Amino acid sequence: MEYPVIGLLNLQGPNYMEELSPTRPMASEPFAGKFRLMDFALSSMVNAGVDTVGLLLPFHSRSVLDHVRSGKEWNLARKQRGLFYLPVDTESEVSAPQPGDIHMYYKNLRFVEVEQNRYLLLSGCDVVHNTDYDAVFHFHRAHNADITLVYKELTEDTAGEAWVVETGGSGRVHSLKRQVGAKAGEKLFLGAVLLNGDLFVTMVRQAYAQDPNQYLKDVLARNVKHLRIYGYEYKGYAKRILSLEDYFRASMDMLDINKWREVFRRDRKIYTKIKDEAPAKYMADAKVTNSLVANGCIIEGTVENSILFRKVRVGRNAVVRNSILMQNTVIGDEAQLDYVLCDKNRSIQPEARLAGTAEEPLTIVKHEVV
Amino acid sequence: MEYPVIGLLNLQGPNYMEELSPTRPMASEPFAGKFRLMDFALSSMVNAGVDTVGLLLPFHSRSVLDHVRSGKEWNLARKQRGLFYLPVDTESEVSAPQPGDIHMYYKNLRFVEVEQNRYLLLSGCDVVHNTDYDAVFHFHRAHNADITLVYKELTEDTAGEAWVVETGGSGRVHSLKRQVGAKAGEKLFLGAVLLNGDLFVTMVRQAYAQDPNQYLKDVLARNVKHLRIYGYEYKGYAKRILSLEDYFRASMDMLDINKWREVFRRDRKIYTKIKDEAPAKYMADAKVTNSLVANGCIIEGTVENSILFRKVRVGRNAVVRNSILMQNTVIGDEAQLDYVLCDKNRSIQPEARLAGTAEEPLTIVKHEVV
Amino acid sequence: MRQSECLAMILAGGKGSRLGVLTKNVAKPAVLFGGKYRIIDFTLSNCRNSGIDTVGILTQYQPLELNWYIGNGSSWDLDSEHGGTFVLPPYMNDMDSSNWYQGTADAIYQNLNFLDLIDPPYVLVLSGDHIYRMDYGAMLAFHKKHRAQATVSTLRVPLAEASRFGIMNADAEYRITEFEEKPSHPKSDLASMGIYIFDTAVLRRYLVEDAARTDSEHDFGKNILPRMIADNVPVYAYPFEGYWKDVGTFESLWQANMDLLSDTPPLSLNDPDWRIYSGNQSLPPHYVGPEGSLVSSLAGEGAVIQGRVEHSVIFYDVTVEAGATVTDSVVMPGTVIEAGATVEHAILGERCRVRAGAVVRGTGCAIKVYGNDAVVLPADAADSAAADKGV
Amino acid sequence: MRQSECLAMILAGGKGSRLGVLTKNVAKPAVLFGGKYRIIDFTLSNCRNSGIDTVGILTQYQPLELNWYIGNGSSWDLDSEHGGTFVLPPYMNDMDSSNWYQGTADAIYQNLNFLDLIDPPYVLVLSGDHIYRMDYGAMLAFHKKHRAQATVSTLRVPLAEASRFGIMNADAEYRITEFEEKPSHPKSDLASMGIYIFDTAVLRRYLVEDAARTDSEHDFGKNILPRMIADNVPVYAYPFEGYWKDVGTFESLWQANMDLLSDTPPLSLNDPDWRIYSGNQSLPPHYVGPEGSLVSSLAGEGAVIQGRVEHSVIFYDVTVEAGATVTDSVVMPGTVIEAGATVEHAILGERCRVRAGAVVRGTGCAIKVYGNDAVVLPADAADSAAADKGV
Repeated sequence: MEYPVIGLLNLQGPNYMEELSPTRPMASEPFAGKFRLMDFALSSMVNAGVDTVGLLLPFHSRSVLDHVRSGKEWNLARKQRGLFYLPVDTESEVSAPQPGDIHMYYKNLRFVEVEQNRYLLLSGCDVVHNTDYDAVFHFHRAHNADITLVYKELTEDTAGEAWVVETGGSGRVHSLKRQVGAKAGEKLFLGAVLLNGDLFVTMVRQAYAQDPNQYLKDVLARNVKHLRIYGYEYKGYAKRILSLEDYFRASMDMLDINKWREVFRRDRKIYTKIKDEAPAKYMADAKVTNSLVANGCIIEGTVENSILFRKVRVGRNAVVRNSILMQNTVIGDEAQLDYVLCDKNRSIQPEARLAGTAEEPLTIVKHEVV
Repeated sequence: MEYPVIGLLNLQGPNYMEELSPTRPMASEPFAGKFRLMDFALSSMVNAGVDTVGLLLPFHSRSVLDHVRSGKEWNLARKQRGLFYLPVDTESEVSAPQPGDIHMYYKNLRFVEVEQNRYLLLSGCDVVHNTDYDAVFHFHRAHNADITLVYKELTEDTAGEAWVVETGGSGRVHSLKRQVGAKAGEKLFLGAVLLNGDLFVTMVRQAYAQDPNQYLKDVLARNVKHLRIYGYEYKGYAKRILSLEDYFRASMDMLDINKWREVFRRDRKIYTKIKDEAPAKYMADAKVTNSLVANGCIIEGTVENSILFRKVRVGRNAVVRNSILMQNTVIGDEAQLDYVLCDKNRSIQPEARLAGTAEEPLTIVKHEVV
Repeated sequence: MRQSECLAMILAGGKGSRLGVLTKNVAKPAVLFGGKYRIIDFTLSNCRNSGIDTVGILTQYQPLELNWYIGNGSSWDLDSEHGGTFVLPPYMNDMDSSNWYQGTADAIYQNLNFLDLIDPPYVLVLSGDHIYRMDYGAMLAFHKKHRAQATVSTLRVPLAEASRFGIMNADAEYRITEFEEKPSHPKSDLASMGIYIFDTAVLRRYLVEDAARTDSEHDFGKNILPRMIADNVPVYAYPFEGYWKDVGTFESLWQANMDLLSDTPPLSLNDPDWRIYSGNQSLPPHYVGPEGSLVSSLAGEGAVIQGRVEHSVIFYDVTVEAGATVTDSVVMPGTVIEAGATVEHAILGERCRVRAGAVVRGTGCAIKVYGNDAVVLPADAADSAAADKGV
Repeated sequence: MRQSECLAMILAGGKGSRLGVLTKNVAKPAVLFGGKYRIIDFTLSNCRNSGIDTVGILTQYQPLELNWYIGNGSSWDLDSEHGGTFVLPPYMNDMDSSNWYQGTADAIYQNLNFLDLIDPPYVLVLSGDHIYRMDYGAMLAFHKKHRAQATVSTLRVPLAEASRFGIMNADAEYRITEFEEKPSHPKSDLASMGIYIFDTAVLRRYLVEDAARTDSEHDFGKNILPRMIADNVPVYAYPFEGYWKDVGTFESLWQANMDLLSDTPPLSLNDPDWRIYSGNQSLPPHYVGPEGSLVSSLAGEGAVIQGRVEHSVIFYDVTVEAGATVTDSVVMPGTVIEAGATVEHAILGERCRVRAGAVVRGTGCAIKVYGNDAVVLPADAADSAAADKGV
């Protein structure tokens, strides 16, 4: 009766938002006022009952370790089960990083091997979503699938590398192809894969023998004919973050109450680090519209179409529009911001005038003395 | 009333037991049947009431992360307080490791800075001991010390690099000197340092500005005249592990019931990862004398002067003498071992004859296909 | 492991009858407050922030939800392996059935075996239904410095209200010379907050002796402390200064909520060095819609504000629909104020529904209160619905 | 979060009177067993290993030590954020004092509000004082497969002993046609283990109905199940196979310990796929001295064995000094067998001291038992000391 699926969450991969911080992995990028990108994948797993999760750490693991810590918030501070950190700890992986992800899975196969007879749910963390993996699991069994891929039928075009599936009536995947960009109506593979643990081990071992520097997605694509690969359609909100522009748009999507509700469901909550901040405080002169406001904020000024992370202070007569202010941002009195993306712990001086555009928001990054 | 001391445990540093495993840091070396070397330093901190501990991870952090996980066993899976992992995450630290430890402390100063107005207890993890750090804390205050060093007056000569203190009647340190080896009667600095957090920050910043590649011990030595540095004498069992030989001797020391009791005190327990093994099982033909036997062992043969870690199996008519068998070792029927150090998960075949000597124990290491 | 120096015992069995519908199914310490908290969060956070790691919580009335809420204490970082939180219901004796606690002292007396198990040098007795920030560590230091065997935390109250409190006279060294519980003619304005530190051995002796007395009400204020003073035991008054509120009535509960709303409130919830910990709901930041507005208000996570909110406390997961207005009110989690409805001078319990166009209107002297799951219909239907829910 | 599919309710209020001095201060489920365990570890570990994440533990007699031992359930990995362990003492009603549970069914009935809070589809009723390994998941699968509304776990017992059990007749499909509690003339050897799975709605209906009956003993075996069968509710017998022991007497407790000592014991404690979890003592590996020896025995952590141990269970932190011999015995934590003492066919409680040269000698049919903290003096002094401790 133990939940038959373990999770493996890949927090490695390229950093598409180097403009903000060159060393913060995508996994740790703050999102929607209090979360980190990895929270969506990790919470989805936990909500399905997954009680054992391996985290493939990026080399720059500090922000991840600091965010997840004991795993308590995800109910993963357990004895035999729970959270397992899988760090990069081979010199050559750092000094000469290789393309592909097969070598990295290969190196961590032990995590999968010790959990015999369980399914493996594999996911990245560059998608904002809230997938019901328990439904994916039952779909997988009902179709007697070898492998199930989760996809989203796009409602709008998307840029950047895209893996697209074609499925038959029963959900059988006929093809999995990499392409540049994808159009509305195409089925975008979201990166989540469910398969038998033993099959994963066999697949990774074989692929490693062929070429350690290939990608699992390529291996999957090659096996579409040989294996029973099915596609599960995820119908809720999903947005891949492959650029700062994607990030800004996905963030602003959360100001659409319907999309906000699709992601932040009451029956499948998104967990994150608990900080015990007080409810947001609106002062006598606050004017806030069409915005997300996190706990710990204290607002005296005007805020429109913006996202305020925890502990943001907006000073008297300050005006914040179309902006994303990360944790601890302090906006001085009389300052005016429009289309600004402000990283953690930054103070904006009183009377400052800062403006970007919808296409190119102004980014105020963390101090990093190199 | 929060305990006024935070801990910083340095798990980096040279690996003196590369013969056993080239990548396992000293922190993770198994000791005394169920512990890891780091357990002694970490448990001593926790027993004093230290509720916030930073772990300076070695680059090869896998075994440490796997051992400590959420920190629950040390009562450090906490919300705001608890365990903080401080990883190596700068490429140059891996590709071109520099001598000295000042640059490493400098990089992690934030951990100390956020805990304002607290004392800092700094320790390495290459010493087997059980220090009452609460007593050290009160000693430190009573002497109005700037810095307190913990030392042990040696009862026998010791080899390898040694930092030796000389103290006056009041405990004031007159000198701190590096030398090769130390003699019985000399006061060996054990590596634990208590000081004000702000002083540590100042000291590290200054030292970093001078030369990032120096050692904190050198900095301390230079400041013996300028600062009120005191020496606290630790009177229990202490043994630094600077070689496989040291390791073997310290292990065998634990077969002396008095030393065993000095380390494994009932009032200051040593914590380690909980594995929920059954009590050791002695079969009808077991003959065991002068040995430490951990839970999960099943013994059918003869064991003398040996240390059996958890889940060791000793087969029928097998004879194990003067040996250290780490977790999960399986000794086949009729096998005979004398002066053998056997790493985890190794099976010794039935009828095997393996023998080292007291000076040079035979080591059976883990399979590592490179 | 270190022995716990000071064990906190929180009296959390209060029925809170004067809070009527709000305590129908929960004990008073579990009543919601301040947009995300329950009243007992303040006491538990004080414990955690004061470095106390072992807490016994004495429940009796409607303990289930409180028990569930407290869980293993991890929300308050009180789930230490060598301490933690222990919910202590009235204890069954060997043979007969158990009894309600007879008084504050009896509650501790019935849990003497728990005290023995922990064996702390000092016992801190607290109430679970006060709103305040206090460093019990400073009080313990005071207790030790004066070599007191019992210390009572005190504050100055208006003489007119003094007869509601335990009132003391103390000398210049803070030593208490006289203690009267709720005197009709108070001789001083130095009032007990119902917070005591005792040397464990002394406490034990007095509790055992008191339990044998048939003439005792088994109350700290009425029996134990006066007797200690009479016996010349050194009992001291610790002078507390700051915000402290016993929220025993609708009006005081409402007022304590409103106290949070000024631009410079007397009780700060935002002090990073003195966090108020609470159970976590795992909800996203709240959303303010294009037509929404909040002024002089608090709003919790997951709320959706499309209407106008003024000088109110909006809990997590509350919905204020477009065109609705909420003024001078406290709205508890899950409640929905539908389009065009009006709420003024009210406390609305959890999961209420104020239907479109309905009006809830109390006054400053007569707060309108609805219990959990109430439904308020528009116009004249409102009064009868309110009556149904037992306002 | 996922709703818990199956809530376990463990009846842990047993007084265990027949275990005399061993249950003087603790409930029977907290009695020590097997060198490191307490009896309830087996049931809790079964829960954890069966994937059950929410467990209610119904206590009444001497609950403090059990409560303390269970803590937040983390020892059994049962401290899940959306489940966990809940110690449930007899519940106080609104106005009057509470009562002892009248029977097994009454105990669950009095905690119906807890059931409502968790709201699981299935309820698993367990006893906290059996030694066994069982996958409740397999039983639940059986329950679902047969579309049962109640399932009783059963095992075959010698017909001579059948009158001590609830005895059933079942058809070829395992459906129970008759259930008699402790029949004087048992008609079958199919015995109830006191382990039941119910559909929650059905259970609730029968409990409420039963509670109103004045002629009922409020017992599952005597009242609830016979009535369900009479009403034609589908009640099935789950056939359990394997080791199962109710350790209700000194002899059965001793025997169950001895059962662990053969080279191939009927109950394995070493199965990595079915760990028996337990509270942790943080002690080092035990030490066997140069003159020590252990044969056909179990020994726990932190023990110091300088004497001879044969066919015995040595708990953690026990000391057997040089020249002492321990045979066919169970020695609980903290106990010291001094130099030259002899212990045979005995159960020694915690922190006992068998003084140098003293002799403790029971027989296979009359185990010698000492409670906690007993001191055994040498020679003739031994008998009077034993009497002092109430053997």
